[in-house]
Amino acid sequence: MSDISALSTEPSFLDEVIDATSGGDRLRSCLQCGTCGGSCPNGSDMDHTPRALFALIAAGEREEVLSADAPWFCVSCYACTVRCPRKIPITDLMYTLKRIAAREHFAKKQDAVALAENFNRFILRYGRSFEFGIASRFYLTRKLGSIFSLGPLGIRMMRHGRLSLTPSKIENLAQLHAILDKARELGGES
Amino acid sequence: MTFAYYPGCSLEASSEAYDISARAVCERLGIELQEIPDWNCCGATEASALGYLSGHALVARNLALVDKSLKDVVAPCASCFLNLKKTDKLMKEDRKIGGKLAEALEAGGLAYEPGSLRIRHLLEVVHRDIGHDRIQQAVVRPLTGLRIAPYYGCQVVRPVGDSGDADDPEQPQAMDELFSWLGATVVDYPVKAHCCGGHMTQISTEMSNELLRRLLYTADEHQADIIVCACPMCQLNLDAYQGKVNNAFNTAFDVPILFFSQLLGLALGIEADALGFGKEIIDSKDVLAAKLDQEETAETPSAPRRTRRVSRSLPMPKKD
Amino acid sequence: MSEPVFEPRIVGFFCNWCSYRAADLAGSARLKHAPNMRIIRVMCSGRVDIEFILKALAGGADGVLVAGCHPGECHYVEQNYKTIRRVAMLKHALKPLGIDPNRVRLQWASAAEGPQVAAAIDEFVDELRELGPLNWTGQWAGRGEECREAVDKIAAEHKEAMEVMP
Amino acid sequence: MAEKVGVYICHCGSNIGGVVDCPEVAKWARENLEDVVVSRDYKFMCSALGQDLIKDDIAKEGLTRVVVGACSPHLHEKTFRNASKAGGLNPYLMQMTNLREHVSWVTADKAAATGKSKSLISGAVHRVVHQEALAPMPVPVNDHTLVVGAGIAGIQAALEIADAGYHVYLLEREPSIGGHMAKFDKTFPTLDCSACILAPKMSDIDQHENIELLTYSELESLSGYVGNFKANIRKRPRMVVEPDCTGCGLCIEKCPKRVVDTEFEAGIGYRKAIYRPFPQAVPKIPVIDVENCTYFVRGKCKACEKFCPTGAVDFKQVEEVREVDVGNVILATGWKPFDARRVSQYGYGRMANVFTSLEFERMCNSAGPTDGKIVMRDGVTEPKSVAIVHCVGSRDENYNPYCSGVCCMAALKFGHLVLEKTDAEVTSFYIDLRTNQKGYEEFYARLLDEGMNFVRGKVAEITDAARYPGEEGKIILQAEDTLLGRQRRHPVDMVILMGALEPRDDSKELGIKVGVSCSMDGWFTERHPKLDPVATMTDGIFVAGSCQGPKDIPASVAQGAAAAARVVGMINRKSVMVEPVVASINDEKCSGCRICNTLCPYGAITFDVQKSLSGIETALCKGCGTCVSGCPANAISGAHFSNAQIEAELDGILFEIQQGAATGEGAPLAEKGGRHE
Repeated sequence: MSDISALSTEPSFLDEVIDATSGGDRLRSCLQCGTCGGSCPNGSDMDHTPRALFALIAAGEREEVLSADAPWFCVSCYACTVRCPRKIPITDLMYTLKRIAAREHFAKKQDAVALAENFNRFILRYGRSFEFGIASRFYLTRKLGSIFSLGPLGIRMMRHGRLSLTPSKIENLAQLHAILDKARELGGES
Repeated sequence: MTFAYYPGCSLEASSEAYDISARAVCERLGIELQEIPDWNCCGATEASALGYLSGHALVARNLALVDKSLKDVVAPCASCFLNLKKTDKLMKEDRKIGGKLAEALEAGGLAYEPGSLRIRHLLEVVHRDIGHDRIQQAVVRPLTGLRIAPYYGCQVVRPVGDSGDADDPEQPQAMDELFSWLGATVVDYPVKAHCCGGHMTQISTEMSNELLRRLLYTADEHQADIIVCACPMCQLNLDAYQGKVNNAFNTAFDVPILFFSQLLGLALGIEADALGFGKEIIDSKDVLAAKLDQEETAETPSAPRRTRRVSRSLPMPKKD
Repeated sequence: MSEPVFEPRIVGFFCNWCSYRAADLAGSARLKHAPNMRIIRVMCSGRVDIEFILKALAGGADGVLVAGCHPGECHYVEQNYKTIRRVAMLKHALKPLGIDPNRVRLQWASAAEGPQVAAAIDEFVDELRELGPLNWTGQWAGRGEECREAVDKIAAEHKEAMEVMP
Repeated sequence: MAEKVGVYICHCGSNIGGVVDCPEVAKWARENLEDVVVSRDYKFMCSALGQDLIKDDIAKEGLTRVVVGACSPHLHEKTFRNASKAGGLNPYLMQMTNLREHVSWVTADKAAATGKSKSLISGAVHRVVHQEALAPMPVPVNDHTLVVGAGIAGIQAALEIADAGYHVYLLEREPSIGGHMAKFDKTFPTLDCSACILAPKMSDIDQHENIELLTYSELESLSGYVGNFKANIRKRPRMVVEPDCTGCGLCIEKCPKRVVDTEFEAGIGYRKAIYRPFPQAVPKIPVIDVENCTYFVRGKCKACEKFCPTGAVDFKQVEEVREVDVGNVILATGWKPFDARRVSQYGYGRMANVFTSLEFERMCNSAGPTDGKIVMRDGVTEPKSVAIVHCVGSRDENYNPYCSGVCCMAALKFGHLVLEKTDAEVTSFYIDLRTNQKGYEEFYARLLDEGMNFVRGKVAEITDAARYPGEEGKIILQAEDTLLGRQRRHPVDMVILMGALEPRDDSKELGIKVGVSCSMDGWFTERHPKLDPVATMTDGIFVAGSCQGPKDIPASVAQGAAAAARVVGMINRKSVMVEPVVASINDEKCSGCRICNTLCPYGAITFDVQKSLSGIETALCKGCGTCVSGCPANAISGAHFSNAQIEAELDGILFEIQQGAATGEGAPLAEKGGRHE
């Protein structure tokens, strides 16, 4: 079906991705040179390199792209974006793919999603991130196994006064929420 | 000169040392920092992974909260710095989204004029605005004898929404120059702008360990005494996870990781405790004590790439 | 769709070398676009006299598009830079004349940029739809009295200045 | 008296007729437009029969003007001008309007298309009655030619013209002719020795009776017009008196000062402060590099002067400017190499064993700094492994968007040389291999057979940061092997960067001097990319070789010869006709305000101080009309594009618009003008 969708005049997956990314239309000019795949610090561990993802997007392979782990392994180092000979905002496109995948629950198995969700939950509650909370909650919910290996580190961090156990909270949380709610409404974010 | 100051969450907690030293150094160099009132998290690399507009709105609030009489915001954290820059650029260049973000801010009774603020990183401010002469005048305790690996990481140097005069995103020079002004020996650290893995330490230790190993390995190859950072995430990862890396690859890396502002402060004669020393997990006291003032011995092996010049050797391309 | 849309009337002055050929290319490539544009061929956008543009607006056009080679690519070396200046100055003068400056548009197009020209025309048509009909002369219809009064007033004010010294 | 206009609407088969109601348009024109006496529509106006319609009507109906609504004038204006001429009408009394490219092919809605056609025809009819009979003007052609740039393209052009028996001034900025080709060792795909094929041509130049060689010289300014140019040439001082110098080379031998040669040796070799770029240089006369000469820097030495057997050295020599008259000019100023330092992730200038393609060319050249040995920067060690990186500064919007065309083949050549001269293995990292000329693809096949490795993927970065065992002390290329979809690290001893070809820094400047425009990239713009590739928009100025766009040797030679043929053609004709589309000034109206003087890029407008009037040198005028629209007194009129003509066309178009408004049927206005459906 995917090839059909690529050929039909319906807005393709490519259009969908481009519309969801500021400056995303540069993606049409991709020449598949692989600069992104070669530049990516995690390139060797991704199931598809960014370049391959772009080819799959153009081919309309929606499911395969959205279930890929590559976007979640993007560390936002922007090496690809700076080097791309076609000036494609690759990092931003990875964010777009993350958002679509998360929205449509393609990425439940990704730890990165949980981390992001966690992080944002704390931001909503305090207006600031709370490393200890995020880390502990994250490990409790996702990586129970490895939490013990992390214990000593946590303790060392605490000993060096680098782990505050009390979150700091902004005063005008209501204002922040008002802004974020409006943004979500305007951006059609669930 | 007065700057709006955006410390960001990490500097409140895990990277307090950066905050303390940044404030101390700025005070010594005559930079007045005005913390943005009631600033909120910039969302790091996480917020925009879930919400596009909301992710940027989070950042926009901070820009809107800046005292309108100020022209520059300075952020010591790489991620904060980049996010502020990106949102400002987006609002300026993408009218549609800019309008929506303005509307969102309005819902909170705030407003921001895109492009009205210059978003600066602390390193750039020290290197450019203060500059060579004033730094050298201010040095009271040169870092002679100390071999420094300047580590920039990613987000400080990637020119997202920058004007052309930004530092080289691949081989940045700001920290190299700064520390040569301070009398340290700066090693030509080829991975200076490579990635430390950022949040990968939380997601896949295997992958993050490898990324960190590369940085430590090269620093070791170049006999660096210390790696200096301009980003809390870089410092935390290299410092806190160095042990894990050693376990994973049974290596014996033992390189202290400091913030550039801490060493700069030391050179400016500020007391170590006033610079957050001791908060680093790999202790730096001994190295500093041992190396500082030990004039570099002639036969310090230099980077392996340097080809020994034979009479027949071909000239290297001229600089610049 | 029955509800009638306002169809702006547009006059275009296209230079012979780049933009006219770009419009030709849009044709060869069968790039359908709004038919509201009437193209007049001139040798260079530098040939476009500001009077032509005003005449077009006065004569019933809702918008005027001046198209030329990209700056630096002018077939007459640098004449389109003069066009930039003239159009900029004109736009400045339009407001006081009660005309939205956006009714005059400057468009660069290399001979290879057929798609860009087609898109620009559609875009311009949409902008002019927003602005609505110009009907410039209409605006003055039946206001002759006002004008005469205004003129007389000025004349009175500058009476002595207007007297010719013997 | 009223003009008699004939209107002819072409169906172009169904191209126009399928969308535009041609009979209706013809009918409308007859009934609504003044002066129209005949109005016909026909299947193919450009056919012989179609043209006959026009001729016959001119005869029978006594037409004084003709309007043709068909395809683009760029296609058939000549055709219908000739038809009118054949019918006994001045060709400039025919006006063509474009109902195909600008109407039927781009409009979906038929009513809209028909309405639009009416207004264009109306415009043409209103215009044509104001058109005037014009005749092309003849001007004489000087049979001397100036060739700017003595690389292979300029050399070829100069020889062709000289052999045809005409005098050539061959201008070269460097101390010797030969250009980049003189630096190369082998040429692809035949691998014949560059010097062996170039040197003979160079000495031909040296000895040719019809060629006057002006080296170490640059074009200061050019004035005049086709057939009659005046060129000012600035000759820099060699500090060596040319007639006295025998080229023995003793001075070079004795000069104590060694300088890195960044020009000819691309920075990997040395020369003296008094030097000759290479042994076979033409002319043989050396030059003193005053920036580095000990005498000029410190005021003492003069070794060269002491040892010169003929006393040819003259430290007091100064630059000279001379003026030459020529009928035509050929620009063959070539290209400059991309500065690989700009791609800092490739580490050129930081890592010793990263080389540029030009450095490597010199290294391979048996007359080069390494006597043709392929060695690393230390000058002795032979590499065990070499990587060749394509598209460095090409096909990259951060540097140059265009493809430099020659690098793929040069890379294959390098691969061959490495395999031939060393035991090293060679790997090429490419995006696309472009081998689209005679014998090129075969050469690629040959390199595959010879065992050159290919990885499809643009190199992301080149580093000396070892990561895995076996990488220590090597240069590592990191790239995605896009055919495997896998990231790859490739440690080697030596890297060659295939740098882009870029326009000369001063090409825009030169373009303005001679009235030739440059593309956005800075290459000279030819008159027509396909049908007129060596002529320019300025008559009498031609382009050849890489100054018009990246080219390899065969293409440059072909263009040199082509430009020469065009010049010889011009000379043989003795005189040329220039289009009568020019401006003229009405002295009655000219107030002498001189506003127009500054508007003309060709210096065609002169000011007569006595009369305090501006005047136009007709042969210099290119007819852009900028002065016409600039004159506050309407004193300037542009032939064939007068205010009256253009404003009449505007009236005609507006006439249809107002009519349309009146009848409510005005063209697109009813339905939503068909958009991209």
